[in-house]
Amino acid sequence: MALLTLEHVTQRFGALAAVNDLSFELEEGEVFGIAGPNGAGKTTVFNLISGFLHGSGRILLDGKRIDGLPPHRVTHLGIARTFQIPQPFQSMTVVQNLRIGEYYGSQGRTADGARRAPWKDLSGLIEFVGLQGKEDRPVSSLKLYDKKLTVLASALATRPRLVMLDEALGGLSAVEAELSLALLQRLNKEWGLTVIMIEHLMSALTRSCDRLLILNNGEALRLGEPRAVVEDPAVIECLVGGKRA
Amino acid sequence: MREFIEVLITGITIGIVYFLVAVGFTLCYGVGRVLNYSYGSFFTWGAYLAWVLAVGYSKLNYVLVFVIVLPIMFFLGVAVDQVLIRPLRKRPEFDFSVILVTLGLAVFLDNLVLVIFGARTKSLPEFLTGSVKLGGFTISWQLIAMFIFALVVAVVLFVFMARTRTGMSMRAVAQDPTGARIVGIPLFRVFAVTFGISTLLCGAGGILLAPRFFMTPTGGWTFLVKALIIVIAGGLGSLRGTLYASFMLGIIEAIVGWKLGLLWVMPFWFLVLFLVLLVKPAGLFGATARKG
Amino acid sequence: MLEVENINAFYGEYQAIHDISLKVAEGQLVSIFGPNGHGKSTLLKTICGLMKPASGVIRFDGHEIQGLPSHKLVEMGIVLISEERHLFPEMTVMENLRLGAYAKPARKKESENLEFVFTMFPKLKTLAKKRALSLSGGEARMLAIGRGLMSNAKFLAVDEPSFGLAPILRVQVFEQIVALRDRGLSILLVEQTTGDIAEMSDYIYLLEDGRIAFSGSTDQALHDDAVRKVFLGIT
Amino acid sequence: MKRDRTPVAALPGDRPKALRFNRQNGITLGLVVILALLPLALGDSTYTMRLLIVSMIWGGVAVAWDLLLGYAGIFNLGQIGFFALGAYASAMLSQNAGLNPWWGLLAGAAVGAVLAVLLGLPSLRMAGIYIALLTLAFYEVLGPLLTVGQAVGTGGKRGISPIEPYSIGGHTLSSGNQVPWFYLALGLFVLCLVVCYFAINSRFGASFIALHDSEQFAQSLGISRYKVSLLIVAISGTLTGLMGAFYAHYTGVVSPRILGLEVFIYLVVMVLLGGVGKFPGPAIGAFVVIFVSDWLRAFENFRLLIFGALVVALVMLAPRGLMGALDSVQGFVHHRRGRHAAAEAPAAETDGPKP
Repeated sequence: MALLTLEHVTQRFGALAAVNDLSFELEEGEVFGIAGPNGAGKTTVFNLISGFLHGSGRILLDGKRIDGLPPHRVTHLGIARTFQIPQPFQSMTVVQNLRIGEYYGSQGRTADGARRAPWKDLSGLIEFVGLQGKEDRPVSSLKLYDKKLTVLASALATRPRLVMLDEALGGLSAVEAELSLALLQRLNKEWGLTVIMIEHLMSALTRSCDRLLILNNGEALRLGEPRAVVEDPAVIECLVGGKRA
Repeated sequence: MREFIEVLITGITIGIVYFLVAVGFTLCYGVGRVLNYSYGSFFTWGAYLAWVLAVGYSKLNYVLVFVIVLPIMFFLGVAVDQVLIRPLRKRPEFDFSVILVTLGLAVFLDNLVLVIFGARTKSLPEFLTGSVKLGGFTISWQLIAMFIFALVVAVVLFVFMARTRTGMSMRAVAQDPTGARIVGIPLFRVFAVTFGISTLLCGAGGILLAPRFFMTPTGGWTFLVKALIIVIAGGLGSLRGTLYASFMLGIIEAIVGWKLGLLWVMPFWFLVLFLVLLVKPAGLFGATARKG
Repeated sequence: MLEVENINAFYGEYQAIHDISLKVAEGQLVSIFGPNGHGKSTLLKTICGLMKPASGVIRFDGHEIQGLPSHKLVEMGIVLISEERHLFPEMTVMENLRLGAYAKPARKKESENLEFVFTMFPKLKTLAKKRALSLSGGEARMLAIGRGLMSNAKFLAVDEPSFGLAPILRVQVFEQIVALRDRGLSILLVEQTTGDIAEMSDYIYLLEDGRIAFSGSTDQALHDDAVRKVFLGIT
Repeated sequence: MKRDRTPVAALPGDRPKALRFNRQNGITLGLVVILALLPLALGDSTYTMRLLIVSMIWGGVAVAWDLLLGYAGIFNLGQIGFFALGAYASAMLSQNAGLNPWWGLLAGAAVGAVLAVLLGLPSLRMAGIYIALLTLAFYEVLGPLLTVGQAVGTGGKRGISPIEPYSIGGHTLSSGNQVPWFYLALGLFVLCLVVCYFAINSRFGASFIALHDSEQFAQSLGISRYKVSLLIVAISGTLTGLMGAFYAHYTGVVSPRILGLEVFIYLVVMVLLGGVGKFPGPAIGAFVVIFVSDWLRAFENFRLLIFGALVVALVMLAPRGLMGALDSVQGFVHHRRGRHAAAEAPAAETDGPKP
């Protein structure tokens, strides 16, 4: 059975359909990329899955419906996410941010009813993302990259099975972006986490995704193996324009 | 029955004056995102300024009173916006700071009145005395004058908002502040003018209602709360909602005051507000009450 | 006419544009291309005074204009046509256009400019009494451009004019933009994708992640590998 | 007032830190110890004792209110309504139903809690600005309601008076001897401080501070916004109602005048002066306000004029209050002392324009 299933999901804002009749399935252990032009509805898809928006259609996790649940319930079921612009808790230190995720995120049960064990020790997680030495720094004193890491680590502290990354590389230097990508690979390979990522840096997507979904005007334009997808004339037309490249 | 219709007429007249008061409040929020809690004090100030001119220190004609007081109210509003509100716009907690600062200002202004004029109630004489019999109903001239004046101000306001460049720029800022900047509307100037107009309307309401209620230094609070209830019931920022809610609550006030006494008016208003919000959480014409 | 030198701009601490310099000469149509989220809109907003640059210089007709409030810039003739349109939804088409002529220099020429807008977009004339929120995507785009033209602009910054439009309308809008250039306006245009407008431009910049990845004349730009790299992530 | 709150002392995992000595609990402890010893120094200065008792009552309310304003970011302007109804509930139970006043404390707390939740249920789903409107309307309507409520025993405009004082072991407390009153008030004041301190410095506190800091992020980490807000409102309402009940029996009179503007503006100044979101600043603010106001008694009408101006001045010029000023002083000292360690200091942030 697929881990996550979207069936005919639609979200309207007034007359505009930000997401229109979108369906796809996500297998456990996949890295799934989403790209598309401005306003294609990428972040809306994230908001629908994570419970910040409630549109029409069905969203299932392990075959059980999760659409209609409030955000914190979705988190308790094992879906974590990050945000395009990271806004960690400014009045707390790094480790305190993580503890919020650890405590409030893992008190629920997974979709199959099993209790998920809380983190015994967060230092492993801190080391994993590379924030060691900064645990007790107030978040407000961090650079953007470290803030992104803090948000990511807090999301991971909820013990998710599926993590959704919204523009994880945006605004980072080339080196930082490389580090983030490597981190993402390890999440997938070593931790066995399923990953959905929205990204505008196409090179990152073609390199790290198993499958790539191109959204356009809220609809799925093409879904498949990344290389094949970006060579597709319709996708080129959509992303590059004209009949070029 | 006859009595009832007379009460109804009173209700409609109060309603239109309340509209003047409430519309200024809602305008201030709609355009400048300012919840002005010193609004009641401007109401008081309007009434006291009129008293100074018409009773206390000279015996001016009412027309002259309006001509003198309204511009003063306008500039008072502009000054408050420039000195107190504008510097706060840079702050992340703008809403919160504005509420506190206007609350403080309200207490200051009220007590300034108290210090100058004392705590004893004052009253403005009616503009006109006597009454007229129309088809069997007795209506006082005062009520008719109030109605006509308020109606004129309301119509002028609507025309101003619809036709003039300033009115249009106010609507533009309310509908899309970024759009307004794109076409070159200076936001801060529009905020200031809006605040001035809002204060002017409030002051006008104060003068109109002063003969009906006694004036006290803290009497404005009742009207602030009335404006609040009207505005919440009508939908914050909506002119049309404000209009309907004003008439509805004005009529309720007249009926409740007639049957049960004025003391019961506020409890009933709150009950109505509660019922409205139960059905429509954003008020009659509001769209943005809920958290997005 | 417009010179941008080494500007940097941030959203909070998120650096949206890095050290960008560009030039638009009088009567030129200059286009900037790049995928979404790469700082194009931020660049235009910074030029038009909706955002303040953290550092750098913007010169218009020789005057330094960075940090001036937007209404001053509109009076100088710098006008933004936003991708989000920012129309006044509750107002009629006519009222929207009239507000376009809010700036003092534009008021004198209001009727003249209105005439011009209506010859350019005859459709708007028939829609004059409709409220802006009831317009279709293409109509709203026309209105946004029309409103910009009412400001008596010397320099237009156009943000993704083709966004959300059907292909046929897209071509139409591009043709109108070229027509404006031919009438002597200077235009800085931003698009996500290179399309027909690329060939019509006088000069092209490619933006990647807030930095200029490539710049050159139209012929050079369109035959460069940079396009493939920036847009598709492959070489 | 998001930007600079005293950093959280403790969170899940480092729980003992809440009990470790820090500035927050240091100042609180110091305040309480000084207060506890004061009666020894003051002897039978009844007048000063009275002022101190009133300060403690309002100090408790101010801290509870700040829990909403400063920490949870809920613009509740009806706090005094909880206080007044707590007072009325206790007074009515003892005067009309003949209940022992001690039960009134419980009743007052319960009324405060229920009222807060009732007001919170509809308004917490709305945007902050609507909460400010609705709660102010509630507060303003309460006066007329209590006045017309004569039929159910509110005593109308005159209110309820006299109200039976507490008695301990058959000995009734009198206004002649303030010392028992003082320690009773101190007990309740400490209760408020302790509850608020642990509300702020606990797992639960972390959750509403997280919501205030970054709502979406907090929700995405598994915090239920609605549940947490309702709980914090209930806690604040309980403490306020409790203080109201005590107030009724201490002063022996309760009337709609408690809902007057004067009391409201005093409370605002207490919180602002002490520092919004700067526990225990508002409690200290209460002492300053009560004593300054007493000192200004001679000025009569000018008193409120001054306090109104003070609110304006504080918001405009010193929005962080006394505790904020203390932060700055401490920051300055740290800066002087630790200049050599500047390399450790976080890099200056670029303060770019907001979108």
